[in-house]
Amino acid sequence: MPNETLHIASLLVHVRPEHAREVTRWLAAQPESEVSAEDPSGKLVVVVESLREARILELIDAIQIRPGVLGAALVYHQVLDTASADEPADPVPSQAAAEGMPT
Amino acid sequence: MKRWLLTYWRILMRPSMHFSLGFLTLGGFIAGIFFWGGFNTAVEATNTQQFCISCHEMERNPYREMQGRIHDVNRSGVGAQCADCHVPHGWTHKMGRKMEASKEVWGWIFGTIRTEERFEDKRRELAEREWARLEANDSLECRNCHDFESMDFTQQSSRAALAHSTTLADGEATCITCHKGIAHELPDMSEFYQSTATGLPGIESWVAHLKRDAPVPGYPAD
Amino acid sequence: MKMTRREFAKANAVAVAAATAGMAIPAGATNLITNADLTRLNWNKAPCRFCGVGCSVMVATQGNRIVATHGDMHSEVNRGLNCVKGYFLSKILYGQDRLQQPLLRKRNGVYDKRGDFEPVSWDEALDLMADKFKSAIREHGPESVAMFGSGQWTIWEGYAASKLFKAGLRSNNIDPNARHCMASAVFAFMRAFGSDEPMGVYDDIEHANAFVLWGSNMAEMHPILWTRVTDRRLSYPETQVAVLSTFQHRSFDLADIPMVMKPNADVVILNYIANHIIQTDRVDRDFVENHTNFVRAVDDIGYGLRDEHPLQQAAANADEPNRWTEMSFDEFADHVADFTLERAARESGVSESRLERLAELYADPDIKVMSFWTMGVNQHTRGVWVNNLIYNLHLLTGKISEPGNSPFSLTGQPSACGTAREVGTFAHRLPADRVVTNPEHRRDAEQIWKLPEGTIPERVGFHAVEQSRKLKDGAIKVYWTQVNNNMQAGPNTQQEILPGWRNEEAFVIVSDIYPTASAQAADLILPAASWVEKEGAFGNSERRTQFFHQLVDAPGEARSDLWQLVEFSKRIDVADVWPSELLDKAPEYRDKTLFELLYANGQVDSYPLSDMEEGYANQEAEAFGFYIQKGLFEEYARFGRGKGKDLDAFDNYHQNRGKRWPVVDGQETLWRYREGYDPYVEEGRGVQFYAKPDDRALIFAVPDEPPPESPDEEYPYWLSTGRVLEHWHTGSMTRRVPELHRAVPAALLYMHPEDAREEGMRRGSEVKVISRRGEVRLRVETRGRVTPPRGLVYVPFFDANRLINNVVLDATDPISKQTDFKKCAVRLELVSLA
Amino acid sequence: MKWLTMLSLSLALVVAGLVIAEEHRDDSAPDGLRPGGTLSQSLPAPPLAGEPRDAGREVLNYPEQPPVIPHGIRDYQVDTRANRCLTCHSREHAVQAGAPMVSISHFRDRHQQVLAAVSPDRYFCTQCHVPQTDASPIVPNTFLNVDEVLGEMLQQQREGGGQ
Repeated sequence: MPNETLHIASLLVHVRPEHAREVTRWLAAQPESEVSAEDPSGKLVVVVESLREARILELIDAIQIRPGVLGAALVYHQVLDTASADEPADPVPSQAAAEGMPT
Repeated sequence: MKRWLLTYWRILMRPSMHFSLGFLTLGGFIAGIFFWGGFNTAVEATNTQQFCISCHEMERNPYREMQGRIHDVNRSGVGAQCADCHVPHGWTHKMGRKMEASKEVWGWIFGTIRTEERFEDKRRELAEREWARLEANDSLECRNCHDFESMDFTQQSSRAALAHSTTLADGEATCITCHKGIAHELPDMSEFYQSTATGLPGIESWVAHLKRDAPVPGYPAD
Repeated sequence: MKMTRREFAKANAVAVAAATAGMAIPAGATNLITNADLTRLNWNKAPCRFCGVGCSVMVATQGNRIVATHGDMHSEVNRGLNCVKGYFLSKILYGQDRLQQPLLRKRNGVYDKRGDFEPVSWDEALDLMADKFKSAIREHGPESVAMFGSGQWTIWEGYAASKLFKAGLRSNNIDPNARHCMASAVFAFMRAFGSDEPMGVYDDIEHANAFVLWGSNMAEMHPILWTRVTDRRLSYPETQVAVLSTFQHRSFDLADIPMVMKPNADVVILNYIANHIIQTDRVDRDFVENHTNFVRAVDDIGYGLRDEHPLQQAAANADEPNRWTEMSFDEFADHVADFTLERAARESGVSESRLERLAELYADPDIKVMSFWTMGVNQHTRGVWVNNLIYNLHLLTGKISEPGNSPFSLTGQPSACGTAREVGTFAHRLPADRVVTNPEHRRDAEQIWKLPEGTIPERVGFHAVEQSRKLKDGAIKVYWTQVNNNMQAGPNTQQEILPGWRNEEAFVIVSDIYPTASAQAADLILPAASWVEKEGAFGNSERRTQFFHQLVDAPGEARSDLWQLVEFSKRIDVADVWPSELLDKAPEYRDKTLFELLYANGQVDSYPLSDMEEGYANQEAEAFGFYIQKGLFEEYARFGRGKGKDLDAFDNYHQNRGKRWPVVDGQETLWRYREGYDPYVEEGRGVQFYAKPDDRALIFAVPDEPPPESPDEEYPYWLSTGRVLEHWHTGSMTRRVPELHRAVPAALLYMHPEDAREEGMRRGSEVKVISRRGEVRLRVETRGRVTPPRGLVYVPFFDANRLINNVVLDATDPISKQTDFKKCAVRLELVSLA
Repeated sequence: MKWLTMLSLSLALVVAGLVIAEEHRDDSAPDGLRPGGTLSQSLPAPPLAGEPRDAGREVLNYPEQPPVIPHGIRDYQVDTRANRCLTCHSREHAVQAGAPMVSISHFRDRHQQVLAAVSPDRYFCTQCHVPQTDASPIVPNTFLNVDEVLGEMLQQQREGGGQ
């Protein structure tokens, strides 16, 4: 069985401040997405974590049609191996140990 | 007085000399319907909100406390009236309740709850009587509107759904067990409150708290 | 901290996106916070910015911003607790629309009353102001300028302003918004005891067995004191709480004796209780004979309306309402004998049984009773009388000036006592209970201020409501308001206030931190610093003076009210505003500026910057080159020392959690007028009301008189206005805090459900509330925090978009000139059912 | 007839004066909580704000902030007779009710003594904890919590270091 990939992406969503609350709430209710930061001017940082790359694009589309949303843009995208995703990422002490592990 | 009653009784008991048996039977039947209807109308009249709050005592506390609450006004306009919750809908029980109500007439005459102070003194007793009645009849009056079978748990909050699908479903609790003081103000509950608050510490609840509030195992702590 | 790859990737994702957006990176996501120096917060004490309770809060700052606040554990007042407003103090200064530069109405580059606001420099703003003040005084005399200040001024701001007006500009037209709030209490204190402010302290709460709330909703308006009352009541079940109001509110939740009375019935109830005490022979004869006098107040005193109003014309004693004649105890007993239980019950609508229980709280010698009152009593066309009637009960029974027996007048604002009352920023007052009408008092002030005799004018200046009227009439040409929002808070806005402010002849200056309704109606807006953006001092309800340091800088060009006043004074020469006769008496001032006359006078400027506590910024001191706050405080403190109003040394207040005056030899005073507690009481006197010439307090006989306006067929409802817990006054600070705004987003019309049904309205209906003066549109609430009886509606005044004061009558107590915001007649008109 | 003309003329003048005066009451001004230039107007009242039925708990701005109430509290009785809030949030009921227990700070009295039950001075919950409607802010608030302030400082530091 081929290794599955895990997609981690962040989006920058800009909403009208008066809608920030409801959009945040809606995003929080979506599977695979979480709002990681927001500021009073209506900017939200949304992290998406999905096994399907397409899901990220679907989510961007879905966000863009929410009321009050001015824009949603993909900022960051990283592909991880699901099998090793939950291993420690600590660069110094644990990296060495991880190197000897089969991937 | 006694003699008058006795005479009257004799007249009543004397066989009729002018009317046929048929007439009497039929007449009695018709009169029965007539009086029966009148009686029922009268009983129904005592079931109206207007009748209930025509007494100052009922208007002052129970009715005013009820005003604006969820059983009085709500989204779809299904407001409950006094009798909806406090008088059984079936005939037998209704009559039973009405007989009991004669005691309330007594209370009214003697002013048991005429002043606000007296009402407050009685509030606990009055509330407990209703709670006991609803516990005993499995919250019959609640269930006239709130049918267990019609509850959509998915539309309820998770806490409500949990309680309704377990303790209510298996009959361990009935509506009034939890839903006290929803239409009228609660009486002094400090006894309930104190007995649990200052009694023995509930070790189980502490332990459960610790478990619940502890960070999820394996999740990196800050 | 160990992270998994997944978490690491997510943290990266957040950091990159946040950086892209120019947003602050949440610490949890970046985990970069390892530097202990950075994460250590800087904690300092400060009194709360809101009500008169005077809770102490701890303020955390970091990077020149407030990042957290919580209740101060070391404060006697609140012991670590705050109310919801106090807990959100951190956010009140951070509304996005903070004013950051002066704004002036201009057209074609010059000031124009009809122009649009444009940013200007401080120099341009202050120069123009100075021109306006000078030309007004030159052409129309010192009475043509006026200032409306605040019980939210710091002590030195109020002092600097009062001195600027009364000594510098020689105008007594300076009044604080405390006139709307505490004036009735002040006059009653002076009438009964000869000295302002309570004899008791908050510690009385922990000693009392009974609490009586006369027109006070402490649960919402003095929440932390309410926690102390609640603590006492629930911990000692024999304690009783009586609550009297014209509508049911949250304080009723703790009431053992709840009473909803008809408006204006308090005079009858209070007289009945006095009668009850006498009839049941529970007068403390010893106390009454040794420490009191009985007097009869003049009656038929009018309603503080404009002179030409028929009600004023009809009143026999409208001109001199603050007079009385002596009477005997027996005459007093005869006077109150008319006020029977039956009459009190009939006229108030409260049951006889409850009134009798209430009366017993005072009459029973074994019950220690504490009376609380605020706006229900003070904002009353007979407010002074009602204050006096409450003192009557405590004096008749000797239940006063000892732990637990305490008539306690609560204040509304953080420094209504400290600034408005003690400093004397009222139009008739000078510091430490002095008045401008008394030649000796004026001379005291002139001596301390190093002024020639005759500098301070004798005539009482225009009080708050009169200032609005005089603006409208064109008599006031220049008007400066600081730390208040009278366009929203003053009565009869559309008929009496707005026309005056927009009067072509007037130049109106508003100093504030946000564009309030008042700022919107001004001609010049000055951006102010607030709370811990400056060094300050407040005095609370129990005579406690508390200091705070400047902890953060004000944004942009915003400057404190003190800086504004003093900087303004540099732009006016003494010769510009003083007549030559006065200058002749003090030729040394001929070439001086008001700054040199008032502030750089060898006293205020005698403390160098090195006196300041290290580690704190102080914008004003640095700007003027001397420790101005200390200089102002020490000069001001001279007024009270040795007069029963002694304050501690300046520096001590920065270290302690406040002290209650009189502070003699470093010791605060808990119970005034009582031997063993108050150092001013002579040995062997027991009790001594030493501020009165014969050491005796006055017990007042007053009649019952009707209110100026009552509901009739055309206007069938009583209207009462007030506050809610979550918002402070006009909401300019609290409504910019998201949590407080979401809790109570708009003012509502609280009414009885049966009244709503009869009017064809229901909860949520939009209605017009209309009086003879104006209208306002509101939504109906029939099950809110306030439950009015039938025939009365309640509307809070915090909502700038629903100016309920459009409707309110500008009648005042004729003695105190305090507005009655609690009763006028209105009708309701349905706009839409839902 | 002449007096009538005079009267109507002066009346017209008065009316005109009033109209001008009315206009001047609404001179332009910056927007605040109230839109600028509207002081003489009676603004329409927005509908009552709705109570969110099942809102999620909100992150605190700082640890000492009392949490807001994330649910409606209609008809909740809190008086000397009963405290509705404690039927779920008290120590002994919280777990079963799935509600957060009242904070441990509430078990201390004025003198910092630990009590067996909630301290009486904390009895009236809504003095500190307030429910939240769905109303949108009128004016945004730029308060930054400590993490945000630190993040900003760090960023400035880094930018400063890079130059």
